[in-house]
Amino acid sequence: MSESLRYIQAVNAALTWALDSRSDTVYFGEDVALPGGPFGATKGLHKRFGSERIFDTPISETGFLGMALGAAMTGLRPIAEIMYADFTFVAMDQIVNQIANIRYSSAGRWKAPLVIRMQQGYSPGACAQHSQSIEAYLAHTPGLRVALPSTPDDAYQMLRTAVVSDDPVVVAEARMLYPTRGPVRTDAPVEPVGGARVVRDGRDATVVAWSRMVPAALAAADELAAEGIETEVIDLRWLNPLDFETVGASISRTGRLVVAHEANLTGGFGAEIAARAASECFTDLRAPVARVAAPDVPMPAAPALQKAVVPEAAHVVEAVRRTVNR
Amino acid sequence: MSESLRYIQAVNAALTWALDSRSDTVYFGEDVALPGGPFGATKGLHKRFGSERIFDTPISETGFLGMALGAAMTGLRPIAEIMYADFTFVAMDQIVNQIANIRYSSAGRWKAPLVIRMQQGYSPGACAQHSQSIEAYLAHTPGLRVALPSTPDDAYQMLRTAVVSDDPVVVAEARMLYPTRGPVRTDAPVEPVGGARVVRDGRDATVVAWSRMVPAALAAADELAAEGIETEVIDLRWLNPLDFETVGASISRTGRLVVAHEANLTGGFGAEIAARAASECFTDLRAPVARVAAPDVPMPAAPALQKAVVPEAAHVVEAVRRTVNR
Amino acid sequence: MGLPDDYRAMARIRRFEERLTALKDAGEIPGSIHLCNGQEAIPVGAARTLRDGDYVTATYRGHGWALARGVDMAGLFAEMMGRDSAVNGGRAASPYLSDPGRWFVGENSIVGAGVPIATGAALTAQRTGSGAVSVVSIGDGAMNQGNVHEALNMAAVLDLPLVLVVENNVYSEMSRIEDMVRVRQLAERAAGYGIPGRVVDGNDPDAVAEAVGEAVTRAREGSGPSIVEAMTERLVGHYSGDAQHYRPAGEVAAAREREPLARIRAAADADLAARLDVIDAEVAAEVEAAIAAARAVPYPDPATVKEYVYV
Amino acid sequence: MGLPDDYRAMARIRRFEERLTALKDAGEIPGSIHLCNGQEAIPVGAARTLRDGDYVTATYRGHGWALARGVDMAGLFAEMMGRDSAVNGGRAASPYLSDPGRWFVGENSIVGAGVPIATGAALTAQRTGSGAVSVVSIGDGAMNQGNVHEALNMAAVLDLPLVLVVENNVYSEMSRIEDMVRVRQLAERAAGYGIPGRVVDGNDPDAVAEAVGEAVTRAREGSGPSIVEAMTERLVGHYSGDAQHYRPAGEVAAAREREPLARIRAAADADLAARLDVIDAEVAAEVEAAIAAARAVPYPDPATVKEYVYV
Ligand SMILES: Cc1ncc(C[n+]2csc(CCOP(=O)(O)OP(=O)(O)O)c2C)c(N)n1
Ligand SMILES: Cc1ncc(C[n+]2csc(CCOP(=O)(O)OP(=O)(O)O)c2C)c(N)n1
Ligand SMILES: [Mg+2]
Ligand SMILES: [Mg+2]
Repeated sequence: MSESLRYIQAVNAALTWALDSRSDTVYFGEDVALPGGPFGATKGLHKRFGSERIFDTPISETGFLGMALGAAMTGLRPIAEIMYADFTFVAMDQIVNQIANIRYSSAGRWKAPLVIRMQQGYSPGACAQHSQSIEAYLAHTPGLRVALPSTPDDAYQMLRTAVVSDDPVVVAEARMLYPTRGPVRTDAPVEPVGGARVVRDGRDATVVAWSRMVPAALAAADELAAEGIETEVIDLRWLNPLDFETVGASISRTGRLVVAHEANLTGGFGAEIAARAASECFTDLRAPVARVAAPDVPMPAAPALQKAVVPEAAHVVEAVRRTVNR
Repeated sequence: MSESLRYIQAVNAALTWALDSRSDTVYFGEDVALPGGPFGATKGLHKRFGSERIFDTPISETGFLGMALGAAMTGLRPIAEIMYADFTFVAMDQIVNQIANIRYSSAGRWKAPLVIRMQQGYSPGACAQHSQSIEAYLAHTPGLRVALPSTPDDAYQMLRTAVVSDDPVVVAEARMLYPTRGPVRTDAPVEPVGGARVVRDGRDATVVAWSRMVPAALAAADELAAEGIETEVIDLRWLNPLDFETVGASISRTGRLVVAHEANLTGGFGAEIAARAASECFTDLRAPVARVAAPDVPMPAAPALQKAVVPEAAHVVEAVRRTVNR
Repeated sequence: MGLPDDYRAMARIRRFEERLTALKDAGEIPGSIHLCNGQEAIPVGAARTLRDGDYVTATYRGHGWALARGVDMAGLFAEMMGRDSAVNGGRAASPYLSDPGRWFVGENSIVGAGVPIATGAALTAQRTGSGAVSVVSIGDGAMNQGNVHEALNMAAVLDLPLVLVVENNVYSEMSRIEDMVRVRQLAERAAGYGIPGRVVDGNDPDAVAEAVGEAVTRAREGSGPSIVEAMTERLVGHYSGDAQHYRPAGEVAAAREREPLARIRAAADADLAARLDVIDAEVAAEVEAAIAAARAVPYPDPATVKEYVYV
Repeated sequence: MGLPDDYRAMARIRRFEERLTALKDAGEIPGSIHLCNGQEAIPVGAARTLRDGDYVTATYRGHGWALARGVDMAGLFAEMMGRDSAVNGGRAASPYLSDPGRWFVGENSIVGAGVPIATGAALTAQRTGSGAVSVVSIGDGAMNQGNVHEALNMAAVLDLPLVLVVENNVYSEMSRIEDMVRVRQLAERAAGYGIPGRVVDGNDPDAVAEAVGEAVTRAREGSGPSIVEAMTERLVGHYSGDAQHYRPAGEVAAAREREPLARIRAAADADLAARLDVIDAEVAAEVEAAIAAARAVPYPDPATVKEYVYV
């Protein structure tokens, strides 16, 4: 069965599924219960599941991520919501030093089956403190799984996968994609963690993208096709576990790699993809690896300035052209 | 004039210089005043400069890094000490969302001339929460300068540069190098921010390293020289500003790149160096780029296990050999 | 300062934000805005006790503080319009404004994060002996962030000249204070830091000025920080576009009877009412002129986008 | 439980740590160790009030809590020796131990970070109706970390079965409490969260058991969290190797008169003293046997180093 849902509705459906099918799940965060979440992700859940299962917390991200960890260690399966990815930084210790460590440091005697839901990315007029794409900070931290769904269906499937996973998973959604609509396979079996997806075939160049840059890359591929360049587009989906096999296989066909993300360039996760390619696909590469990313500036609020830094389809087009013409 | 000092003594000398020559500097952190710092970095400073200039804070890293920012914005030049780099994560918001942003988001109307001093890396028997190398988290954040001195002289020069800089600088020292001794040019003029350094010439391969991996790379180069492989070793010194020119020039001579750091591999700053090489030095590269780094595991405490993850000279030797034999 | 001055100061903020809302609805303001409608007596009362050189730090709900401290109104409009304003060149917009020229350390979009920063401004005042104080405003919900706790304790132990004004509007976004804390008043936390805490009517600029004034005097004398909790109500949503379905029926209507401007109006005799009418008209004219001036400011040049990251 | 049992429980911890220090000096313990010498009455008194299934969370100074809650002594020695112990396989060592088999949520090497985690264990107890409580111990200095503040307020508002034990040894590493806070007692902060707070003699296991017991009962009944501040003194340095030059002359010597074991010894008549001698001998034998068992545990296999990162 497939329903046509908006991205944010798919999130809501996955959370409904989680609370409905697993009695050990609890959901908490700011304004998530009665108010239904600032973007409506938890609309109706409090009414349906009650305060035992979904409740509001004080504005205490360190407190409630730590609470998620302790609850996960002792038998619950918490889903904690960070309203904007930017706020992760007030609670980074609980993610990096606590949640990511406990299984390893206890030699597997504890586990931390919890989900941290957040959304990220710029939006017009939003300031630097509400605009970041923080996946690189997360993906550098061993012990975490990191999911970045780019479609309504993945918003549904990957969140369910996260809920079922016995490892801690951060699901970083794309706020700008919340209104996008698409088919969602609401009765599909829960998928295992991981797996990149080739979302468009092409022989001339490989574009690896995630989150908001996936639709941008697809739009770019359309434009490039019109001028005879066939672009293979890979939705990386999970930064951890990293499915570099799918990327490498594509590069072995195309010989050319462009990586696209919204986060700023230096130290972005695009560097990791490029580095692996430079190591594992060296003999296949026929042109320099290109990266499409925001330049290394905090996000300005004025749209006139944002336009000058936010990566879009046009930047992908330009990068692929440059790469193919080498 | 050059004095023979241990790394930690060079830090002490630089701080003495700062408090002595600049009346706007203040120094604070945990156990830094009367106790002289857990590693002796601030020994004697309280006696000499008094509580007006150097004082202890409560165990409140978010509080005192924010205090450093507010003080820097309003006219002081604070140096704040984070005892172990791992503790940065409890205060990450003040670094990423506050300190790094303020100059840009105010269109240059404020500046934040402050220094965050910390030390990092594993040591035998230390647990995962006292062992991290966190430079990749910092270097991905636009607005920060990031310094990683590898010698007593650089511990002195780079810290002085940081103090004089009008931008916020994180100086991440290498705890394991604190006992190493070397000549320190105590009367050298203060250097500008930035600049990698070729610390050994070689025509066969370029090794880019920083912090504790610089002496490891030099030891590796000695070993490799004995088998006829001439390794060029670059001490990157500053991750921001990033002097890729020096790296690129070396690759154009050697055609081969190995990057070495102690931090774990995935998303480490080595990826950024490799990615730049794959983009800017593509035609010069004659072999796959190799990275030497810890595998993606939290640091175990037992030395028997640490030995299996901590990168050392032998790993650099092996990587260079592999790269040269392609 | 007397009543007409307070009225004018509050009316400027109210009018500014009403017009801002209209501009937002008309598409002239790209980003999110958070209004202090109903809370104007707090920045206005507090500002009365401050001098040039005293620092103020606020939250995203900080337009009132910016205006009360003399930040240029046209510049604020231009900044929020995404123009190349003299305030922050379009880089900050509504929730992250600042102005060193008016010692406005600025707003902050991270809940509570301004308090440690304000502590730093207080450190500068203390170490340079400038005699300045550092006033920082946060919401009731922010009292549960670790950063506020750390900064308050540190300011206390260092005797820093800091005044924390808690604007208690009983909501954190869409959640009621009863779901956030188990204390009746947040000022009760002051005792845990060994500093004074007071609760005042935040809709009365005189009451605010008296309490903040006391704290400011204390701070200036080197006796350390204080907490002033100012009780107030939001007349509007948390942000532009907030439908406020979570607020009980009648709550906002009742608040409209108690809000600071309505109160003055209700108590005014004919004579005063006439003077207030004049002020309203003057304020309206000032605000329209500011909007016109703001509209004349160009949009920032995209070529400058990478400027100001580093010195 | 009576006095001899308490004595034995405390003597076990003391002896464990004394031998640990010797092993450290002899090079058998690779990492840093933080001893609770002098503070043993706190875990021992508290543990008396707990049942199987109750959670305990501690700090790096948590050997006493681990032992008082029944974590295997030989396993602890082996873990700290960097061996493949059944406790944490050599991955945690002294400052980050844990044992799910004994509901020991574990130590933490980040100051204060255990309190939010303990809150989560309390959430599990509450939501599953298990009747368990979650006890968490921190130091006096940790009370100034934001994480503790956030967790306490959250536990209060959610009525979680949490008991925070503050082991106030008047030092944060090498800094005195007077330089850290402006309050006389940290338990005064409880009022700011709307929860009870008490101060007790932390060198008296009965006093600790009484106060913690009251808090535990309250928590079990669903009445929410409490703070118990236990006053104590460190007999040794912050960590192995700390020369303690920052402590005034005579302080440690005076503390040695007041410490829990010395106190019992001082008050003992000849009969009791003889029984205590027997206990000491038994404890010594137990500890030596544990060391011998620990030494028989192999070092972890480097080939397993990448195991346990993910399920
Ligand atoms: C660290 C952090 N967490 C969450 C948010 C989202 N947020 C913005 S305002 C707000 C409510 C703040 O409430 P309060 O402190 O009472 O201030 P008010 O908005 O009522 O003025 C929240 C949760 C944020 N900006 N920063
Ligand atoms: C976030 C953080 N900051 C600093 C440290 C370093 N540190 C370890 S123990 C300690 C002192 C803690 O004092 P207290 O809470 O009183 O506990 P005690 O050691 O006295 O038991 C400090 C500052 C740390 N581990 N974590
Ligand atoms: Mg509020
Ligand atoms: Mg202590």
